[in-house]
Amino acid sequence: MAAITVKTNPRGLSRDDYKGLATTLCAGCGHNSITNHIVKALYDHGVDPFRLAKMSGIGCSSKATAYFVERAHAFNAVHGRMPAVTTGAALADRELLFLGISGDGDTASIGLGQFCHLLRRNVDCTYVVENNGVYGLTKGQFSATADPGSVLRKGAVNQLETIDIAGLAVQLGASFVARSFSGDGPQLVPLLRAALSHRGTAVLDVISPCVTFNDHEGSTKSYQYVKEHELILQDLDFIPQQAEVEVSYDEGTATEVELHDGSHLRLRKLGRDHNPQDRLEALRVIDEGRRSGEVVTGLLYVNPELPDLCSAQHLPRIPLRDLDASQLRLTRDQFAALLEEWS
Amino acid sequence: MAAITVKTNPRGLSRDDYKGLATTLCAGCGHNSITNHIVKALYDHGVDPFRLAKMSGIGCSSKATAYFVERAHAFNAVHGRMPAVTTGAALADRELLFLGISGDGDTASIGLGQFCHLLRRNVDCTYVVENNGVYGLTKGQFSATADPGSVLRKGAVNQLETIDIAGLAVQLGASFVARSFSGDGPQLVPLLRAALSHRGTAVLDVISPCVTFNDHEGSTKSYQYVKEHELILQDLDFIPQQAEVEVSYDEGTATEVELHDGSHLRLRKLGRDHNPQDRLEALRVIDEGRRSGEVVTGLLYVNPELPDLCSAQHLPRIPLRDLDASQLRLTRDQFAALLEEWS
Amino acid sequence: MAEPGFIDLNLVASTVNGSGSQSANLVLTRAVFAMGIPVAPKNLFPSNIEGLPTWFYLRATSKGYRAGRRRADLLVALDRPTFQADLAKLEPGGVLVYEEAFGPPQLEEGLPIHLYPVPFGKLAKASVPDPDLRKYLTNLIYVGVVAEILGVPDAALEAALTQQFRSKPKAIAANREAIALGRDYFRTNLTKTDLLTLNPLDRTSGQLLLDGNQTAALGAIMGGCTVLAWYPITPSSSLAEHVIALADRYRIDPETGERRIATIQAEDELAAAGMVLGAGWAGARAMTTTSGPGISLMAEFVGLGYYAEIPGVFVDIQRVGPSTGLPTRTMQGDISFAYTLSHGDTRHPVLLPGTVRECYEFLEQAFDLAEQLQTPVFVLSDLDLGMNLWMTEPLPYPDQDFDRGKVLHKEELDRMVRFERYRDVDGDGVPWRTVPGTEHPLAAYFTRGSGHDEAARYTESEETYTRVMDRLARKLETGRDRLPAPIVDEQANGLGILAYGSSHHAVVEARDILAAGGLATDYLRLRALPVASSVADFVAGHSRVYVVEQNRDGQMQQILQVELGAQLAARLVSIRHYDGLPLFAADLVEAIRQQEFAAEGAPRTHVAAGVTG
Amino acid sequence: MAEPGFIDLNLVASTVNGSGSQSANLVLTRAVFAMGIPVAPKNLFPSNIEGLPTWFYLRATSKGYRAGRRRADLLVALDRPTFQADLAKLEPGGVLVYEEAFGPPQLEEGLPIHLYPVPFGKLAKASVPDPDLRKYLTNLIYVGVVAEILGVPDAALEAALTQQFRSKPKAIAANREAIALGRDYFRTNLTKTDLLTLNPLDRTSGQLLLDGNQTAALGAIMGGCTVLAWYPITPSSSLAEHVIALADRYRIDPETGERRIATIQAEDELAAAGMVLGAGWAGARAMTTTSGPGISLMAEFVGLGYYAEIPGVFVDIQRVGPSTGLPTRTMQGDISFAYTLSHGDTRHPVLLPGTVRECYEFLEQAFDLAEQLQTPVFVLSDLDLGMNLWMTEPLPYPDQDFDRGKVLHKEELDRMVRFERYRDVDGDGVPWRTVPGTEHPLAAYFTRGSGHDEAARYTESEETYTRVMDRLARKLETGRDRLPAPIVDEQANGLGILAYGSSHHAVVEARDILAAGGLATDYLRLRALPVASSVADFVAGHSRVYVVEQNRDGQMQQILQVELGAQLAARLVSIRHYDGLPLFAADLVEAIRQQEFAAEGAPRTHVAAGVTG
Ligand SMILES: Cc1ncc(C[n+]2csc(CCOP(=O)(O)OP(=O)(O)O)c2C)c(N)n1
Ligand SMILES: Cc1ncc(C[n+]2csc(CCOP(=O)(O)OP(=O)(O)O)c2C)c(N)n1
Ligand code: SF4
Ligand code: SF4
Ligand SMILES: [Mg+2]
Ligand SMILES: [Mg+2]
Repeated sequence: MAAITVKTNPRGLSRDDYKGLATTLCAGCGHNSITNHIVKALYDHGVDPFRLAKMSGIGCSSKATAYFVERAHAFNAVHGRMPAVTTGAALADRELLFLGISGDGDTASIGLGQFCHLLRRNVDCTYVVENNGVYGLTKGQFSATADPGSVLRKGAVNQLETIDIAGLAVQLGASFVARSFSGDGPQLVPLLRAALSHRGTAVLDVISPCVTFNDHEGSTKSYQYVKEHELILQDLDFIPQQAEVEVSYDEGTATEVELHDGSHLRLRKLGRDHNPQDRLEALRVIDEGRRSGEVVTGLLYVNPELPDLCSAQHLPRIPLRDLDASQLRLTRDQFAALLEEWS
Repeated sequence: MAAITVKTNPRGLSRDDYKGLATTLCAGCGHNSITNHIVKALYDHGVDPFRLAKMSGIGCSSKATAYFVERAHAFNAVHGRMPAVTTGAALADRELLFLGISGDGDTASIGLGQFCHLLRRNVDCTYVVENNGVYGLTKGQFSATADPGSVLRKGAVNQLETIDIAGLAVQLGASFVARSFSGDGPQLVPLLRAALSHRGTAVLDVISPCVTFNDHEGSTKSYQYVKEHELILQDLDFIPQQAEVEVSYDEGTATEVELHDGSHLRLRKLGRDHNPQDRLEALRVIDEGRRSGEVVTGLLYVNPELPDLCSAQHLPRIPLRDLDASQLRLTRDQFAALLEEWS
Repeated sequence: MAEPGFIDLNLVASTVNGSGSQSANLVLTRAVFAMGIPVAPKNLFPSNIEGLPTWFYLRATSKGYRAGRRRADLLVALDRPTFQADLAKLEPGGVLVYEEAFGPPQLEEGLPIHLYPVPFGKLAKASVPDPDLRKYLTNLIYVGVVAEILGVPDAALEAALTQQFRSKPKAIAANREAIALGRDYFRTNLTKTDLLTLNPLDRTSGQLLLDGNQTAALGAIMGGCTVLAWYPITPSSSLAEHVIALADRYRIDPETGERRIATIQAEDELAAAGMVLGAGWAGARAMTTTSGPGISLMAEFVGLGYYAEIPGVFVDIQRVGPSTGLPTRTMQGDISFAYTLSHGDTRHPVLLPGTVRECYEFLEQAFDLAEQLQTPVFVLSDLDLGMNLWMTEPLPYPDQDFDRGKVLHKEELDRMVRFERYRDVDGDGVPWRTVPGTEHPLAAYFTRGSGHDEAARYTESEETYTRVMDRLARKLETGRDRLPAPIVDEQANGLGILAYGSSHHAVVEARDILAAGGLATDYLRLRALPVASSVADFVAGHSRVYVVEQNRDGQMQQILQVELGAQLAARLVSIRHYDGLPLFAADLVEAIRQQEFAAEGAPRTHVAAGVTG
Repeated sequence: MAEPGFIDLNLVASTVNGSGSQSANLVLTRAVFAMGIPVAPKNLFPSNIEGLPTWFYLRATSKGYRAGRRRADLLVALDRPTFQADLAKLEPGGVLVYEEAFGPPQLEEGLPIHLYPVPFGKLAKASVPDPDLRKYLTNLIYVGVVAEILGVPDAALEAALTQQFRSKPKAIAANREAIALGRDYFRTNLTKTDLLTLNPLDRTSGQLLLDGNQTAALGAIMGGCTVLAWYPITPSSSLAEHVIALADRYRIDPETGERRIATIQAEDELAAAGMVLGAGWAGARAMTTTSGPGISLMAEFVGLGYYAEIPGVFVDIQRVGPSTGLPTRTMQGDISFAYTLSHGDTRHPVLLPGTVRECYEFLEQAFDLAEQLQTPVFVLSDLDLGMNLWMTEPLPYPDQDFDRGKVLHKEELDRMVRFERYRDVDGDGVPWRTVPGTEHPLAAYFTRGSGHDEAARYTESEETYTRVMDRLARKLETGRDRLPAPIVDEQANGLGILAYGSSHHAVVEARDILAAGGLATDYLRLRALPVASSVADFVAGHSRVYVVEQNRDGQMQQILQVELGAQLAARLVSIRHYDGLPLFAADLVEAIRQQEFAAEGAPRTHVAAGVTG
């Protein structure tokens, strides 16, 4: 058989090495597009499948971890509780690369408390919310991210305030917050890579239309609506640490954010100025978008300096499971001395 | 025995009618001062004890509902879950006046998810967080509102981001958000009365020092710290609906907010301008205070227009319990027709 | 097929979900039903929205059995991936209708199967341009083919279509054509070699086809539910959605537009439970609907409801656990967990509906019971009862007004010198309560989950704590015989069967089979926990009682062992079915026969895992 | 007082909490202990921080009994509000030391009580200017008075003070003076009329005074716990705080400053449980500490741990439920709830320590068991064990290395052609696992709470579901006899007692009393669930077995009825104590005597509410 050459990444892996099982989601579901962008991002990023841990809750979105990188471990937790499980796993082995996939119901309804506390702890993980404004898997009820006035297929109108995941994350002091759209690979892929390079919790609020239950007229999470109302903050390029800067670009219009592992995210501004290191600025663009009904996408806020939970806990680099009795127990002398002290 | 005249409020009740059981909290606890301010506010406001429902979770703070208005019903729920219980009770009887007392652990740790969803639904209630940055009842562990770098008596330093209850509430679109200090009755009483007059969820984040576990050097929730770092936004006067305006004041320096029941809150600005109807503005002063270490107090944000949950649900004015079978069941004809339709 | 008019036909249609097959299955079901033939349809669907295999079982029997049957007399194979595997579902001598494009099936040598290949895809393509509609109508074509094979008349199909598309009659034409397409194809291109046929009967008149969530929803409305707090979860969501739909029709005041019920989609089950308690405390009739995982999340609040004595209705449409388990399969797996839900000493009334009619009745009664006993009341249905259609007699209009239990209003308080919330003044363990908003100085009390005395004052006194806990135990005793009584069919046979919930229908059929085989049995159907006192008599009257249930650990068996005491417990034999499918009569018969013909020595209380289909 | 050197003295000090009385109580305890006299101190404190009544029980016995006694030989009354009520605690002929300012006590006619009024307030005021310090030292004055009455030598007090204030020796002087103040006052102003005295013994040498949360914390550290996720709740908080303190001393790398354990205060118990599962899944030895309400909140996650087979240690320091209940009182009320926690069919190994030494040992073993069985393991202690000081022999250094259970690493995988996470290759129901980060293409698998097959693939297949559930049941059977075995003391007496946990200590004493009264008993102390097979033999060997426990519903009794089967169940008699106080031997003796001398006819399995003190 003649040798066939397959394109590979720096790690020597082919795109197929990042594939997963065939999707069982609906044809056209935004979640499937996100899966494809994730595969590309992981491939381009040269992620080691053995170090990748795929985390999720419950929902159509949360099923998606089965559809990429079959060779990585995955933990499909209970509904809304992925943050706690991820926190525990991250403490156990800080060298793992955590990629969490959740839904808007999973994160903003049942999981809201845990989500907020995950951000507060700045657990080192990428947290993707595949946001369609409804509960897909239970057949289309409103979720907490549905916008006021948006309409269900059967006519029900949402009366309540929306929970803006990105805005909430910024307000809580999250260290990396972006919003994107399942249909916008060129934007989502660099954001995913930047998130992977960031140390701390990187939140990606990705609008991901549910074609079966929330892609109709009157929905604010439909393909149509996002296409018509998307306000893109920047053009994004991810520049790996190794790569020396080739692309030349005209000063002023572009800025760069250095990420924890030395790689960079280059932002070329579109229309308005936005400094992603200014939290108040981020709160403003989000709040304005909320009022105008625009879907503001791009890198909203980043703070590469905030220490992640494992650093705050002063944990060793090696996984905790590799510590043996001699490292974990008191010595016989210490033990005897302690009892003496207790007597 | 000679008749003695007791001072009474418009409802003909004396201050004592608003008293509760003797406190079992520590002498000097901020929560006790808040209780006194609440008694004054309820007395001044002429609240009907029979329509008052005192709600709380679990904690020293949550015990406080026993220490005022003994003649009112009270529900001391489980830890962090008072919002859900209050929501259910508010639906059952929208004519009740709900006054909820919680703690920072009760609200920002275990109860954070429910708290956020209470705001989202804009349930008609006053929600007081007696915020001391620690768990008092379990003997002084950090809560989620502890500021980064603040220190416990035994020396432990908080590594994590703080959850700013007021900032969070504003970001989530709460309809009434204020911050105050247990030691500042002149500010807290009018805020409480305004909250009682507001229809929707009124959040009062009240710094309330724990003298036993968090009133020492290095704490940012101590009497000392607040006294030194408080930044008061406005002087506040509550003007009941009936009362015609007596006090004359020089224009420009003062503004008024009309509340749902027709009463007004008059704000006389101190130092900086702050428009409490501008959400972004509120987010800014909170964020700035967070950075500068100042404790910004006063009315931060109010939106008297946002419909409350019972309105959104189109519930009748009378309590649901008073509806009888004739109002709740299908008639025999309707019943027969429905079965016919189902057959 | 012994006696004339005898029918026992089992059809299985293998399709993919989200393709509209459900609607086709329903048309066929209603058509057979319209022929006067009792039907028992069961839908086996995946936990997913579109594109995965789903099986539809339609059983038609002259006896009117409600249970399903495992093997198919007629298999319709429209799903390629499962085509081969599905063949195992066929009875020898059965009929196979399949998509011609799959090619001929690999059948084991000499298996006498009647093959009817049909080019469903081609037929649809030729006649339906729009691809989505085509996918949908392909399923209707199978209905036509089956109708032709079994002799289902057009009139019956027509009746089914009108009923089905009542709300959108325009759709009827297209469906009718698709059915005709199938019928014609069979007529012109295939010849019937099998003997299956359905002759009209008159055994469905006056009967309805309803699912238990639909009837439970009506029960909640008729029971006066005024607050529904829920969180979506299969298989309970449709119950809440039915309540909302009914409320939109019947609870809105035409003049004012006011809605006489609050229906809140909570952020999760903890919140839903909390809302129920808050509403119940304030005097509303509140309920929540959920399934296993939700019950776990409600544990803390239910304990509060028990100790603070707050009424509330908690409906659990059981699915397969543990954890997420099999969300679209059925089980009776939450019995013991719900019965003593929450930490510490607790115990809750549990209603166990066995029919869709009882789903209606028990929901309606649950609100009375919750207020009479001032405690959380559970209704444990399951996916089979809740989401499948069942033939049922019409539902009765309630013959009684609400019983709001012991509530004191201003008027009564005026005549009292003292009110103590938790004082057992009547000796039945049930105290009197007031609701907030009662305009009387005696009315107020302090509700808490911590230690309290008769006057609802906080206390840590050991005597008081014990006194209150003993009263709570007494209160449940008061409830014991107010709950739906067991239904007993007893002819003094030595052998007894005890079952509950949806297992009932397989028991009915199994008893016929056993009796035909010379093994007569008596039968007690338990309808509530704690077990009624009459259960002891039934067990005492039989040398051996088979406890039939759908879980691995014999949960009811364990409860009975404890509540009946050791002497009677020795007579119980546990039969457990726990594969997520509804219980089949044949499996039950086999299990009982195994036992009856087992070596006398064999310890009867140690039936291995039991029936596992 | 029969034999020479016999001592059985019970002191009760009634003070207010937050006043520093605790420290005084401790000094007295250590002083008596220093005299070589076995002590059993018990603290009855309120669920509040300062200013409410609190009672300290100090029992000193030559026999070394660990249980308390209800009535006081010596009552120290320093709390005015409870002064009168507390008098009921006095044994006739007892001694009353009280604050003179309260005025003379109202005693019932002719009750022979020795009265020692002491002006504690005045004495303190005169000698201690600072009011806070004064409040505190007042309690030390009572220690001096009591020391004088009972003849506790200064040397013993000195030893106690040095031990007590090891960390802040400066404080010793002031405390010493306050004690002297009390001693002197008694000497100069009062004359001893009673006969109470404590003569030195030599029965405490080599013994320690430790509380169970402290020893459990050390057990966790020695067991290799590397992740602690907890949420504060009485009475479990001190366990977590001890772990953190020990970690700060022994788990920090002196060079790098790295900390070899993560200790996270979660936002609630749901999160804590989730962190434990996440950490266990990733290979760490993780645990959480909580009490009743936390167990309710962990229900959903524990079900996931059971079905997905993830190791984790769940420690429940039981307090009085239901709901918030009595947070500062003790009970064994979560036994059956924890045992089958979560919806669906589940069952978890439960360890039941009965001594502070076992709190240490079982915690240390729990991590091995969790990893061996790959499932959540519960350790059920209680407030009495966890928060009171107990006399114990020194704790043994572990004699074995960790057993990490069946974990496959790269090396093993290299030698394999296939790895299936949930395949029972060894026939013991326990599969092999890998952890994320294992550098091998075979290592990865998909962990989920939904239906899965042996290869961890998603499935809704009924056969597979049943197979997996049957294996999980088998797995627990494998665990059954690996768990701590019962401890049996059997001399072929007809009568047996079965107890577990902290009830043990009252049983020990009660057996002596019963034996002295001519009623010899055998004793089995259960130390884990599911019950070891040997329990059946014990019950079979006795005509009657008293099941002693601290809850209302006889939870262990019920578990035994089910696990032992009907025949043996008939021999069990339930004795239930549930008032929140530790079990007293006298109550137990009374309950057993009542039974033994009850009419033969009386159905023994229906002991009414049982012992309620
Ligand atoms: C405790 C619990 N409650 C409810 C459910 C049912 N459930 C499954 S997925 C889901 C919502 C999923 O919505 P979302 O997270 O937005 O995901 P999507 O399907 O929209 O991608 C719910 C309520 C569950 N599995 N567990
Ligand atoms: C489910 C549950 N977990 C833990 C506890 C223990 N607990 C009681 S109060 C409290 C924290 C109280 O802190 P906060 O709300 O700030 O009130 P504070 O005492 O500071 O006023 C905790 C953790 C509980 N009662 N219930
Ligand atoms: S239901 Fe919606 S969210 Fe779920 S798979 Fe289909 S399209 Fe996607
Ligand atoms: S412990 Fe702190 S919060 Fe609690 S009562 Fe005392 S001072 Fe107040
Ligand atoms: Mg969604
Ligand atoms: Mg606090």
